[in-house]
Amino acid sequence: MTAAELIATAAFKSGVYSQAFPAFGVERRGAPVQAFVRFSDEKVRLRSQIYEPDYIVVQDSSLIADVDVFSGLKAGGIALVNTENGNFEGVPEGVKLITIDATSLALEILGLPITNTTLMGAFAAATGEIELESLEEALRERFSGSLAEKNIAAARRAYELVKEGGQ
Amino acid sequence: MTAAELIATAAFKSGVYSQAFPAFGVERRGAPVQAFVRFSDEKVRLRSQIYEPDYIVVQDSSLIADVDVFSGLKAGGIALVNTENGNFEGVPEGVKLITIDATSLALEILGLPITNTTLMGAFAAATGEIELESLEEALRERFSGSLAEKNIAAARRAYELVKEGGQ
Amino acid sequence: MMQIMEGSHAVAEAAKLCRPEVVSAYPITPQTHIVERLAEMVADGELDAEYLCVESELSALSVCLGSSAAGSRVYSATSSQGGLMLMAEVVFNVAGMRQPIVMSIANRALGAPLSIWNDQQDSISLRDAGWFHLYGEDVQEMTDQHFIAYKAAEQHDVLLPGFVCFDGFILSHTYEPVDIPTQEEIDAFLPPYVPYNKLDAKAPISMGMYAPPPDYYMEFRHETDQALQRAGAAISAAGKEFGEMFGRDYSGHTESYRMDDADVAFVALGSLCGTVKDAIDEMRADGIKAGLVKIRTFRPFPATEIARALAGVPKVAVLEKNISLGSAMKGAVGPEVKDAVTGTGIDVYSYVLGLGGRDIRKKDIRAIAALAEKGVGNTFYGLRTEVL
Amino acid sequence: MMQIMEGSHAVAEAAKLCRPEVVSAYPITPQTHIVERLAEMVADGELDAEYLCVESELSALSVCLGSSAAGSRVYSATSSQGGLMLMAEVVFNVAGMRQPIVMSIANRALGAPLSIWNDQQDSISLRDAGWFHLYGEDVQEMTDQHFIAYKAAEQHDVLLPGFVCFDGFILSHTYEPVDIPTQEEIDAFLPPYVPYNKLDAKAPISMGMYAPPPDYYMEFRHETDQALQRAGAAISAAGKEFGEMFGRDYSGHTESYRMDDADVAFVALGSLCGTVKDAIDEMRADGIKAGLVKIRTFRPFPATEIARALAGVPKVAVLEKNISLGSAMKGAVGPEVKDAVTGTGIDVYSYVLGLGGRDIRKKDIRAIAALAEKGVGNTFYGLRTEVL
Amino acid sequence: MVDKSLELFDCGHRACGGCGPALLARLILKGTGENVIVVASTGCMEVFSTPYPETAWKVPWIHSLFENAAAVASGVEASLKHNNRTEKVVCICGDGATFDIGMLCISGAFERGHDITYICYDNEAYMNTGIQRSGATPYDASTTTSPAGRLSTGNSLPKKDLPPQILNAHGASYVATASVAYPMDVMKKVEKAVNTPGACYIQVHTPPCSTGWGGFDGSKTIEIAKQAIECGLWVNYEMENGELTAAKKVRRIPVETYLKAQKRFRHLFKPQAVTEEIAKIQAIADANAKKYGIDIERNE
Amino acid sequence: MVDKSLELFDCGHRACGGCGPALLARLILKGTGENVIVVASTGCMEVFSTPYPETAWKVPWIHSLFENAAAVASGVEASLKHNNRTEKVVCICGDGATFDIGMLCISGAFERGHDITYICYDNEAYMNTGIQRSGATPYDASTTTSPAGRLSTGNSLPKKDLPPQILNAHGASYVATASVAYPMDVMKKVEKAVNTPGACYIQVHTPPCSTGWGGFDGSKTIEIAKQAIECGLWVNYEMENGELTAAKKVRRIPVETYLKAQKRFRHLFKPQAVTEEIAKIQAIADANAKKYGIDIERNE
Amino acid sequence: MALRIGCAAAPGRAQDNKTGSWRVFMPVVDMEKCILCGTCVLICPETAVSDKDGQILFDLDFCKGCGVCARECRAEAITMIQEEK
Amino acid sequence: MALRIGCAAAPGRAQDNKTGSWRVFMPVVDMEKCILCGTCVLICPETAVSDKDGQILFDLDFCKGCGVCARECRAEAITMIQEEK
Ligand SMILES: Cc1ncc(C[n+]2csc(CCOP(=O)(O)OP(=O)(O)O)c2C)c(N)n1
Ligand SMILES: Cc1ncc(C[n+]2csc(CCOP(=O)(O)OP(=O)(O)O)c2C)c(N)n1
Ligand code: SF4
Ligand code: SF4
Ligand code: SF4
Ligand code: SF4
Ligand code: SF4
Ligand code: SF4
Ligand SMILES: [Mg+2]
Ligand SMILES: [Mg+2]
Repeated sequence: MTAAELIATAAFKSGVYSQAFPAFGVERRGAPVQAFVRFSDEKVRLRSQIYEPDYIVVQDSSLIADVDVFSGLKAGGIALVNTENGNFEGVPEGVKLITIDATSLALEILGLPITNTTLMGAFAAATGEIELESLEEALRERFSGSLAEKNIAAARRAYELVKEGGQ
Repeated sequence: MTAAELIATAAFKSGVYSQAFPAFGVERRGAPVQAFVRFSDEKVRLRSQIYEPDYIVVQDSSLIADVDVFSGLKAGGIALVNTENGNFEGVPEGVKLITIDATSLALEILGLPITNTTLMGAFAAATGEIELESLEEALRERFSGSLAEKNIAAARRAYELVKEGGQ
Repeated sequence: MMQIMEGSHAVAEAAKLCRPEVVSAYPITPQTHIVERLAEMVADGELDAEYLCVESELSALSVCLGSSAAGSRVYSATSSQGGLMLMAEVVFNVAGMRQPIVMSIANRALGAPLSIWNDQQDSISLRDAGWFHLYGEDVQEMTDQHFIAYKAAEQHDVLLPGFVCFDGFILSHTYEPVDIPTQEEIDAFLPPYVPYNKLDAKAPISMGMYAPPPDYYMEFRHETDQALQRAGAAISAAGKEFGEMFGRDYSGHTESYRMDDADVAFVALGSLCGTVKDAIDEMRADGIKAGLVKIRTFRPFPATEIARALAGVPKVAVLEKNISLGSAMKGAVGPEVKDAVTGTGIDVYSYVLGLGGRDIRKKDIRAIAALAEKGVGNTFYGLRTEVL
Repeated sequence: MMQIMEGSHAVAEAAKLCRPEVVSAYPITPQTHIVERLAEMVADGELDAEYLCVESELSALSVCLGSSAAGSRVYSATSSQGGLMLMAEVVFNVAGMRQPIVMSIANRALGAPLSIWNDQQDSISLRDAGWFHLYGEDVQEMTDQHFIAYKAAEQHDVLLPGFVCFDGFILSHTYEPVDIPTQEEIDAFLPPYVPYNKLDAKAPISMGMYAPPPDYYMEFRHETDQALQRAGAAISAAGKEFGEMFGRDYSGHTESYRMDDADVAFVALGSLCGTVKDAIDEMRADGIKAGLVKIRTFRPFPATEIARALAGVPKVAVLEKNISLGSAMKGAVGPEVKDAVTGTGIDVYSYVLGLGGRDIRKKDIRAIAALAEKGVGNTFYGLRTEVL
Repeated sequence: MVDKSLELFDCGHRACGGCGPALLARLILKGTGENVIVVASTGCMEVFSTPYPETAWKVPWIHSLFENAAAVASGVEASLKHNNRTEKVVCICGDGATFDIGMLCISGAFERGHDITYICYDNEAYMNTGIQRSGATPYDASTTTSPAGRLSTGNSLPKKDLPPQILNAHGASYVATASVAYPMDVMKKVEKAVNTPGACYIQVHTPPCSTGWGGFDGSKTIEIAKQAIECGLWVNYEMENGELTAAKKVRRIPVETYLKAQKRFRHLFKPQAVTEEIAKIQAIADANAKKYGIDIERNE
Repeated sequence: MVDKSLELFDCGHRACGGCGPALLARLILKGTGENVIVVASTGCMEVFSTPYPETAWKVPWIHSLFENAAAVASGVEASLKHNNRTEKVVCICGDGATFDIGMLCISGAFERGHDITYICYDNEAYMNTGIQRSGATPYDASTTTSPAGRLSTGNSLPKKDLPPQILNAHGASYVATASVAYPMDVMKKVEKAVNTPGACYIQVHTPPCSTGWGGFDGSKTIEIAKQAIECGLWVNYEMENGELTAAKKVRRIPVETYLKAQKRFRHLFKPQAVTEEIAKIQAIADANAKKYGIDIERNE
Repeated sequence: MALRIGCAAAPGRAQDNKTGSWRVFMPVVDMEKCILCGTCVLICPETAVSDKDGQILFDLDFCKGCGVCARECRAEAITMIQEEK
Repeated sequence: MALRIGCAAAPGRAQDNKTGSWRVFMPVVDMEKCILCGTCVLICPETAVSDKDGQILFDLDFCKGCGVCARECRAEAITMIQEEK
């Protein structure tokens, strides 16, 4: 389950209409990929890609060197970046940068460097767009047993970290 | 080379435009088949089947019992029938019936019961539409050596028989 | 129940609910998630069907033909050149043999060059073949169309196969909310398949005979065309009944959006319609009176309905995710729309856009409206001139 | 030299005179006599070509693609469902790969039901695929079109494959006079093939790459469409040059017959035109002012030429040996003709006739003129109502 | 045992007089009995037996295309299986449909292991379309697409060794060859195949397509078929799960006798005998004899 | 001998890290040298190496469709032959393209006996489209179209025995198997094949499609490939004109070691070991060992 | 007659096509010689031979006159004769 | 840039795609241990290893960090390390 699907599901659980889709590429494992989410109180009809997002989430900060990940981000938007250290160039003006070391967190709690759930916890906190409960519900639906609990713990920890002031 | 092609070739050799085509069936060997020829001083453009022929040639008279071979034959038209005996029902009024025992003739001259060339000789004589020379030329082009000569002999003999008064 | 899921999975759920006895398909992007999900369902015993994982599309549809002829309801899914074009001969054959097979098409471009991305060239290129064609705008619609397709196809005055088409990736790989009916509901809507003719040793018949010389062929083609016209009515009736049961009405072969006083109308098929609707709202807000006629049933072509919907609109822009190479209008839908409005003085233009996954944005739709106003059309829209 | 021969043999002679290096085809009625004759020529050393007798049509055209990509001029011939439809995927592919292959099509119906007889459903159904389509009226014309096809296809601003279509049996199996040029003449008309791109270890390139995400695909399709438009000009130029050398001019994509003051015009393709011309002469003799616009080049569609030819004619009857099942006009050509005369007030009707070998007579043509006069059209003509 | 007197293939069909495939159709249905569904490919048999509305088949029969009978049969079988129906599924297809264009669907069906019997009627060319070469056409036979000529002695490739190796490799349960020369053997093998679970294959020599082979009249259908066996160019054998279990033994005659009777080999004898080519064909028969051990030893 | 240092497959391609087929592409071109024309089928290798305009191929390369590479290659070869050109023609196709959908064109090309070398890179599933089952997928492997589940232990069919039986039956001159585990052997066999007249076939195990097999990372590409050979589930051998001429001998390890490393077999071990299924797989390895005589005897 | 959907038909009509008209030679049996072995009944491609009450009968509506029965009769009991129609 | 007819291209552009950016771990060689056997050069799927003047060099523009070289080096001369980009 990609992060985008996770956000969409959590949003859906919060009673919001949502749409998630990847930027359909042929990339092989290892190459950078992109996905989009829209949510709205009304049914989402638009099908084009997203050029001016309100939020961006960067799962691998090393990409920032190669790709202009912040491009199009609206003024007042939020960029959530998974990174160990917190300085990047090219963050547009008026954009709020929130960083979190999701990899370490995931390794610590899940034992794997899989950052989807951690980042989604952070996303919930940073944007207020999805509720932590909905995210937990989505995770519980998706994973079973202890795996669900671990993922929820990771998401919750990230949520708290960001709420506490991020970084 | 079917009889129809033979007539068309001979007509072509006589300087007349001609068109020959089979009634395209899926019949296997043994089943009755049908072919058409048109000739004209001008280019033949019409492509429909022939419903009202000027002449008909019946290669196997036993068909006459099963199929209405004379259907559509114009008044004043000629029906040339390969047969041993000469009485048929259903020959429309005003039609000239010419019979010839082409099978025996072919057996005699070619040694095979293949009646195409024989009948064409008869056709030339009966209708005057193609010249014997053109027919011979067509045969010479198609067959080589003694086979050509035999076929020519068969055609010529039939031609003479019909000229002499038929039957 | 409302759920959020990937388009492909919703289609797989729909297929399952229709209780096919035999499923046969061959993987091709972007259809793969559908057949993978069905394989899982069979492996887990959720779906009691024979699942035939075949060696090619040629076999996939041929297997379906055999099972259908033997009396089973069958399901298949494919896409694109490899998929639909490799089975093209079978596609024509199935229609002539009047087997009510339903096949999902995750629409994709045709090569060369190879492109796995979306346009609608694949199903459009088989518009002569005798299948009915339904196009869905969103995951909900394309899901529901499967139920309607089986219901219409299996009517004894129809007995024809149908495509349920939806844009590859854009819908097949999108995750969005969808209401999936329950098995009980679908059982109530779609009764078991009752074959009209079937292979059965107890009542032997010969199927797929040849039409000897010129005696019958033309009449059989005529009869197929008539049945396809009747499919139109059957789709409409099934769509209406569906609406009554589930609250989502599909009785129309087209859907009109803000057409009331439109000065310019778009005609489009599939997922693009959503973007067009949003663009129309924007344009309307800016005082441009635009509207949309969405084609849901493309075969049989709903000419009368389209003519009615477009009546009085001066300019019509047909948005085409296909090209009939070397034709004058370029798009394949344009000439048929034009024919539908013959003699009305309406100007109809085709715009070829979104081929091979080229993204289409609201601003593109607005730009096309402007072109139509100016009388510029029958052209590609959105070329990257820098690479030409 | 004027000779009398079967249409298929004339085509084989034409193919031979074009000096293909590789010939690959698979037998299918009514194309067989062509390939059989070519096999004989190779067996007898009359034609110095690699003759590949393959296991299916899928391979036949794929072999041609490979040889063409390696730099050879190639030839193929096919027909119908089995033939053309089984290779449909390759047909699209070859156009996108821009290989100037010439393939003869002995036009035949598509099944089910199986019919080996003539109509034009096969090539018409692939009208989107990017090949140019030439249709011959008689053995002479279809023979000559092969020379023109190679010449046009191989122009470096074209580089597209082409069909040379002629009615199966009606032309392929008819024996009639035809002027076959000499080898010297054809060598003078058609220079050796100079590939633009080829597989060559001395200058390696990659052919048939895929068009990554949505960056290039649409532009390649556009470029193919442009090249197909240019093919129109190349066909016309080659037809003109041919006329200068051989006295038979084919510069027009259409041919008008007694159109001058016509009240009703027929539009038709292929052998039917001969019958129509005779019918027109009869009608004219009876005071009915009828005329014919024969379409020789169907792709690219010569819309402007058609519009010019039909200008001022009140009623147009498009005679269609095909059906786009479920479409409103029924015939596939009708909507394009209608589009060509947009805004002129000309009434255009399609008549589906002659499917699966149904014979068409002069009286049928006259009857259709009468229907067109009455405004009755977009219908089948000539059904045997007694079997319906 | 099925009722051998059942006539399930009707007269009135349009095959040439003396057609081997027509006779085979009768024999097959005697072997299967009436609880069968036949799947046909496009070809002579399909055409001569089913011009609408005159079908000669008194059992359920379906034809779709030239190349896909094995897949259609797979679908039929899947449907029957799902519904616990008992009909046997039998494909009857020409050699062209089998050796050439049908290979894809056959390979798939045999790999999947459907419970079907696939019978190839082998008249050694595409008869329906006018005697073109197939993968089953024997070496040096002249056909319209492998004509003998100045640079050619006819078909340059040997008859493809389809059944034993290829279909066994795909896991066929039962593979057999038969010939219309031995009608009871045909019936027996068909009966065995339809009663063997899994995908089975029988290839039946129906040579006496006198039209396609030429040089003899339809009355010699069976005679010529026998000669093919007697000279060793055709071997009747059975294989079960890949192992050879039976092969008909013969006292072999030279291949010339067989070849000479047929027009498709005439160029090997006229204007003069092409001895090296005839020797090559003899070598094929010799190799067959060795491979299948069909020679009756002198003291047998 | 060709220059082994030539690099004819460029870097910058988009394969997963540690991709076996990517490595194979390099090795093949080292075996052929630059006087070659490559014909590809649709699949992972085609996609990762040729996104327009960035081709990784420094030799002539052509791709048409998924199913027709053997026919395209036949055409290329015919053209070369006609013009006395010297390039070698090599198909490089996936196992799906080879075992399944390409069977028709392959059968035709091998029957016609073109002078081509057909190399199948066998990663044992359709990787390009997301790991669906092919005819080369081993028994019990879980793929997206043969998933393990409540009623299923994965792929229910054995890996199809394509090369030895089927292609030899078609008259292949040279048939060999190889593995990226032994790069020099691959190069040697490729070189031999392209220099052998007639149609040749090499099937190369490129297992370590870590994406498709799962459970290990890309660094183990070669290690896993070696295990396949060591346990006897993959045998490296050569056949010339239908006769086995060489097979790599091993001291066999149990199949478990190999299976356990891979996610696609995980269901055989979790939640608990499905011993009878593992035993069946062991039996396949044992049968291979016997058939090809690969076991090193104790005293060897 | 309504067309059957999908170009399908039930058996029964094949016999409308009386293939006896194709015949040139006609089989006649000499029951003196006949040993009633049944071969001719089994091998006639037209199902035109039957064995009824110890008599070999030819169905001349369908017999195409191919001569297979005559040639394969080991008792040489069948002769093909030129037929006067 | 004009599109090449038929979606064809000459070699040379593949290297535009710097796959080094995919890398997470980076190979480093210990030339003390290296026996210059050439294995790593032969088996790198990215052609990213070369042997120049007795030195093993990694082309970090293309090395995807897959670790095959490290695992297959029988001298254990190559280590994959976490890279700071
Ligand atoms: C006719 C056709 N059917 C399906 C596809 C989709 N498709 C493309 S590649 C592929 C699988 C390739 O598998 P394989 O040959 O094993 O190569 P791999 O991807 O494993 O390298 C499929 C199913 C296609 N391109 N064409
Ligand atoms: C795809 C396709 N290609 C070609 C044909 C034309 N065709 C029909 S039957 C036939 C030959 C049949 O040969 P075989 O299977 O040996 O049967 P036979 O006619 O000899 O009985 C051919 C080439 C077709 N129907 N479909
Ligand atoms: S051509 Fe041969 S197979 Fe066809 S009907 Fe005649 S004898 Fe039978
Ligand atoms: S999926 Fe497998 S074959 Fe494809 S690039 Fe990745 S490792 Fe290579
Ligand atoms: S084959 Fe001869 S002996 Fe036998 S039943 Fe017939 S006629 Fe009598
Ligand atoms: S002659 Fe032929 S058709 Fe007539 S009965 Fe004898 S075998 Fe039958
Ligand atoms: S594999 Fe190891 S030992 Fe061999 S050259 Fe490379 S680094 Fe040196
Ligand atoms: S880590 Fe992988 S890509 Fe990098 S040099 Fe080693 S083998 Fe090559
Ligand atoms: Mg045959
Ligand atoms: Mg693979």
